[in-house]
Amino acid sequence: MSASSPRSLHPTRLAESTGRAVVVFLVLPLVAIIPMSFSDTRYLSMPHDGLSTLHYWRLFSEPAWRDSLLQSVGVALPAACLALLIGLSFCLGAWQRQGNMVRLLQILMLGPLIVPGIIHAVAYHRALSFIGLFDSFAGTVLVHAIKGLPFVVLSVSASLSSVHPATLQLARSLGASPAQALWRTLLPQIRYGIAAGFIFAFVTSWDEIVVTLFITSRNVITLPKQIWQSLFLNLDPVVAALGSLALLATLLALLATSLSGSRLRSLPSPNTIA
Amino acid sequence: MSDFTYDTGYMQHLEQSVRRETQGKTVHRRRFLQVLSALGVSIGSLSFLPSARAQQSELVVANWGGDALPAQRDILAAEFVKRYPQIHVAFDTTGPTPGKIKALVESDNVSWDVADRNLLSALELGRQGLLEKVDESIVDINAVPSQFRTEWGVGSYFFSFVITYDAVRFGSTPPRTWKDFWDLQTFKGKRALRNNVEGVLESALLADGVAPDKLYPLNVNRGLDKVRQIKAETIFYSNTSEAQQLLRSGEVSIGSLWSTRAQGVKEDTKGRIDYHFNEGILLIAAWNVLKGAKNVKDAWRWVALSQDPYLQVALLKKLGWGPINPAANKLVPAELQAQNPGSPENIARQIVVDAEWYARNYFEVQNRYLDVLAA
Amino acid sequence: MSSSFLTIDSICKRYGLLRALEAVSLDVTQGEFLTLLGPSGSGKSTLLAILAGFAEPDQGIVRLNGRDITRLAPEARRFGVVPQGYGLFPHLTVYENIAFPLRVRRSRSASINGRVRQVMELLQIGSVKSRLPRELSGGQQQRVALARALSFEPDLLLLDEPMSALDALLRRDLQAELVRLHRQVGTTFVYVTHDQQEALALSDRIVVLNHGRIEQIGTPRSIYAQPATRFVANFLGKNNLLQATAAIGPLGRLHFHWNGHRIAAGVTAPFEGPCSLTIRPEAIVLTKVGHSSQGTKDRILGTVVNHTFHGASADVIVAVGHESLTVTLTAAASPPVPGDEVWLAFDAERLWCLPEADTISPAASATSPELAA
Amino acid sequence: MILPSAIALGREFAGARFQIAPVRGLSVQDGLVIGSVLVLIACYLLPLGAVVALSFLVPVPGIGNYWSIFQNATVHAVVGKTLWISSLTVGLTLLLGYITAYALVQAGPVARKLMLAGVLLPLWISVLVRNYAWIALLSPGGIVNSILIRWGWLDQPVSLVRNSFGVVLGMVHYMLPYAILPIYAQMARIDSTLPHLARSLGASPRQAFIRVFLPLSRPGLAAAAFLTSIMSLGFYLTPAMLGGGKTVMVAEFISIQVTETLRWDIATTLSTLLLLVTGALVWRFSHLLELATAKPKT
Repeated sequence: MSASSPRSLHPTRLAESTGRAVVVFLVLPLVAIIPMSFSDTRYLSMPHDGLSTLHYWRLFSEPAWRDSLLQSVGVALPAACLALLIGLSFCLGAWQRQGNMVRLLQILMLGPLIVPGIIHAVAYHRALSFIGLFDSFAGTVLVHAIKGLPFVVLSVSASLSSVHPATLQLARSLGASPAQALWRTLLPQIRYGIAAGFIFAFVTSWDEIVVTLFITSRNVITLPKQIWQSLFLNLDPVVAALGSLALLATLLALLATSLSGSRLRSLPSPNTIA
Repeated sequence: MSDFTYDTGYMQHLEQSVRRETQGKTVHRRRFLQVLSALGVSIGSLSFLPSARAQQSELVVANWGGDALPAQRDILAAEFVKRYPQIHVAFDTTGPTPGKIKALVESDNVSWDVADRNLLSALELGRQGLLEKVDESIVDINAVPSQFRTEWGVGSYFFSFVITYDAVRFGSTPPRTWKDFWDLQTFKGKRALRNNVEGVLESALLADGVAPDKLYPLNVNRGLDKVRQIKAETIFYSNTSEAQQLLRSGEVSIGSLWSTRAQGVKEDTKGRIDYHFNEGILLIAAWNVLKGAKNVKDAWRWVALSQDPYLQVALLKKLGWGPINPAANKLVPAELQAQNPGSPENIARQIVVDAEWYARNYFEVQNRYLDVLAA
Repeated sequence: MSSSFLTIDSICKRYGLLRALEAVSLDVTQGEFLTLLGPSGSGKSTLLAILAGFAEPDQGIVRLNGRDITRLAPEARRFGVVPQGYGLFPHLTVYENIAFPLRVRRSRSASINGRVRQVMELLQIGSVKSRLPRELSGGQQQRVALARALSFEPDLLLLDEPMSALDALLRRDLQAELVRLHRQVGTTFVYVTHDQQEALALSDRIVVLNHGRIEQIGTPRSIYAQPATRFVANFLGKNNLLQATAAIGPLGRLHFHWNGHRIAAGVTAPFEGPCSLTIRPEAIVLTKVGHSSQGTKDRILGTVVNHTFHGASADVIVAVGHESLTVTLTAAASPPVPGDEVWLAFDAERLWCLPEADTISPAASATSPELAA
Repeated sequence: MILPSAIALGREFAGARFQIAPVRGLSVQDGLVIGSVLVLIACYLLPLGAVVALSFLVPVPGIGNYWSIFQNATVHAVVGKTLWISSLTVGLTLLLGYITAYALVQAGPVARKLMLAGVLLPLWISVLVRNYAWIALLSPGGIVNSILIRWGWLDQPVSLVRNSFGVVLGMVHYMLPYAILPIYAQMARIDSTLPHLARSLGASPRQAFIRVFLPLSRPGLAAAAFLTSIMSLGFYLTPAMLGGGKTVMVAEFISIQVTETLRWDIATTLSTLLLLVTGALVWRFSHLLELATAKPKT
């Protein structure tokens, strides 16, 4: 009895199978949408009579879907650039600084990640009406940029923390101008952090729905908003097609990062706190 | 116990303070915009609005999407463009909720002109200064009976909450009354009610045995108690399309739906889902024109157009909108009378909602309704 | 004495294709300080893990007082373990770390307190008892780890490179401390290290491991003086290994032929023929040519090519023909400089030889020192 | 507003001094910080501040809104429901997340990679799509029900969504990765020999777990608890989509006040309180933030 083997402990095995079950639970709804996306009916169902790629085509041919795709890109790109500009400025400025003030500012910069989406929704619903940017691209881009800001700050400051503190001085002592020092020594060292921040900010905007619902009406219909609207009409299989494409893209990205030595490590997701 | 008291003093106070606040803010906003323009920034340049959309000659109609879009486009918009060729009609199907209307009116960017809402909302929002007053030079207010119009809106069609059910499931003994609707023993399956209190209290009180002519003022406590009875077996939907889908998929066996949408599911399912007007809760739809809309004049033209008896009949055919213009009643073909919420015999079977009561009590009652749902 | 305290019998352990241990057999005597010495990857830590019960061997048996404990759970063995990096529980104070084995055994709290105090006193760490491990110096952490492993009076103490993270000075202090501790508590110590100096300084016996096999078992002195294999000869301290031929002279005296020279040995050898002649650098006497020498006749002429000063000693590399030898000098007043011609003389008693082919089986090598003595 | 930072950057590229050396009392670095912080204030703190301010101003100045909120039975019910659902989902999420993180630590390298991919995958798929999938899977006419009925495990379809069960399910699914990742990151940091060591010192497997592994993994657990608590308090989409209208949590209640009943007093007051609770949690547990956002080792 006491000679039980030290490795194969029963509770551990139970935990392992439970853990696997949890992972299956996590993946299950994602996998389930794949067959739904090939449904040959207009309403949500598993394929009955045959498979059809109808809904994939609708995604790119129906004006509502196509336009919302374009709009989402049109909002997410400038929003990510803006987030990068603000976040990078802050990180470069705050680099190597100590003290409570900087710490407080850092937490403030993470605010848009922490504060519940509904509060942003209420705040921007009001603020954008006030300055006349309700239901405008500029307003949406601004709000999405603010929501993406924490991810830029997180990933850029993470990569800055591993840069040698004397990098710029060193470059200067070797004859580089300040601009050269920045371009040739500092920025190349944090380029993965910058890229990751940009990607996360982009995806944040791409995925944003709660605040968008409150600050837009007719002019701005991003992809998530289009999904939201279509979900009320019927469980449109286009959403399943869209989800399947997103799944495919994510899988490819995961594969690519794990093959490329995972330089762009997965930070916590940029999903909105829904 | 019996009455939910009207606190008119509070309402007036609320109105005033809202008005004070909105006006005050307008001043602030104007100053803010002045500062911006002094800095050489124009709001127009910030909004990147596609210029075609911002043109004056566009009329933007906000509706609830779904079946309403093609019908309004093919009947009303087509006719409108015929009469006013220089004007382009655009639709926004995101749903004209009071919050969006308020946000738009308060911003300088009122991108909707006219919204598909109802007479209750015309009173509520109108009193808050969010709507334009009816332009009687364009709209003939006498086209509808006086009880179907207010200062801020004219009734445009009848629709009602009707008992909509799975006809295959219930066969020859479908639910006839709200009593049946509440009877979970005899009529198995889930129910669907709107998560907005309008119409729900009336259904509940009728189910509880209140006589139709004794409904108003509504006994809110009694009605909410009745809702509690079936809460566990009820799905509270926020969007009528959702309710259609619940019935279509069989998730729900009986629902209280807008008659216009009930007709839609009936056609969709080739009669598997059916409805009737018995004890329907009749509401009066009304176009609301947003305060400061870019195109107020055309908005009232749109309203006037929708009073056209021929178009009203066409909309009845297509959407089940009950003609509110008495002149249209004579034009309704006999076979359409059955699905006309405004036909004399259907009106007789239904209860007309008291818009004034809701305009005074809506805030309070809606929150108490949510309270019941959330508890 | 006849039945061993701990017996390791033909242990094999594989990790995939890697053979971590191959047919390792070993007896551990009660109360001794036994060191498992070998380079990294030699299997010494695997052996320790098997002793501790962290791993199971693929084959073979571990016996404690004749009882098979191969598959016994770690907590049932009563062996104290001091792992690499100390393995202190970072969330527990020094006191609680030391009390841990007693608490999990559900001892009475009064007896826990007494015992912990006792052990802390033994290791002189009473002053830091309420600190957390991260607030301690490396040496203190080491002492706490020892105290924890000893607190429940284990039958055996297993130490896995306990000093590898300490600096050289501290290490020497703690070595002395460990020897004192071993004498004081009388527990059997099994000590794993890759540091031959440490092994020589601490152990009663050393087991030299290489590639999962035992190369030699013996006292520090016998292993140092009479390595059984070329590996052992090279691994323990500096050594000169010379290709030579062993021959037994008319009087039964052993001598070697190397590089055209004849070198007399003060030891007997079990064989004749080609061999590896080993001479420790400190067993060579070096005299500058021209100085009055001690008049040794077995002396060889060489040229100094390099000189490295170490403080108490100095290493000199001397070329003899095409080969070179390392010589360790102590306290040389006027050390030779490169280019000097020098005489080399060997201490005949400290010569040793290994068969050329190096095919001696571990079992044979384990017995060879006794033969030599 | 972005101007100061842009100027600073521009000056940088133009060859002006960077860092340390002051430019008329302000270094370029100062300029960058000040510029970006000004943007944050104008575009973020002001709008949020306006919400807070409004709660004290509308309809009449004072703290009347807070007073009436504390006496409002509907708000009580909604807050109660929110707390109940939140604690249930956070509890479930932490339990499952802990076990899963443990399984991840125990798994071999290939299995671990696969499992981690499975954990990360949902993070990148829109929560709308995921809720859609849940409805499709679990509604009475959905896939799970039809399978269960076909196998004869059920006679009548059961409702697995559009009720509190659906909300809890959807929320747990949403939050699990956020719990698993910090716990796993912490567990991976634990010296894997310690539990073994504890056993050699006499601890049973259970004791080794409770006395060594559990306390050592606690920071990860705390970070996960912090993160999921904040999330669950502000959940909006999942209750709205999977709750069948009956699971009205604070966020949805606020949204109804804004979009339907136009009660800005209630909306802003509740928002302020929610902000306060979130802020207090962050203030108290800010040291966990780093852990909560830590990257797992793969």
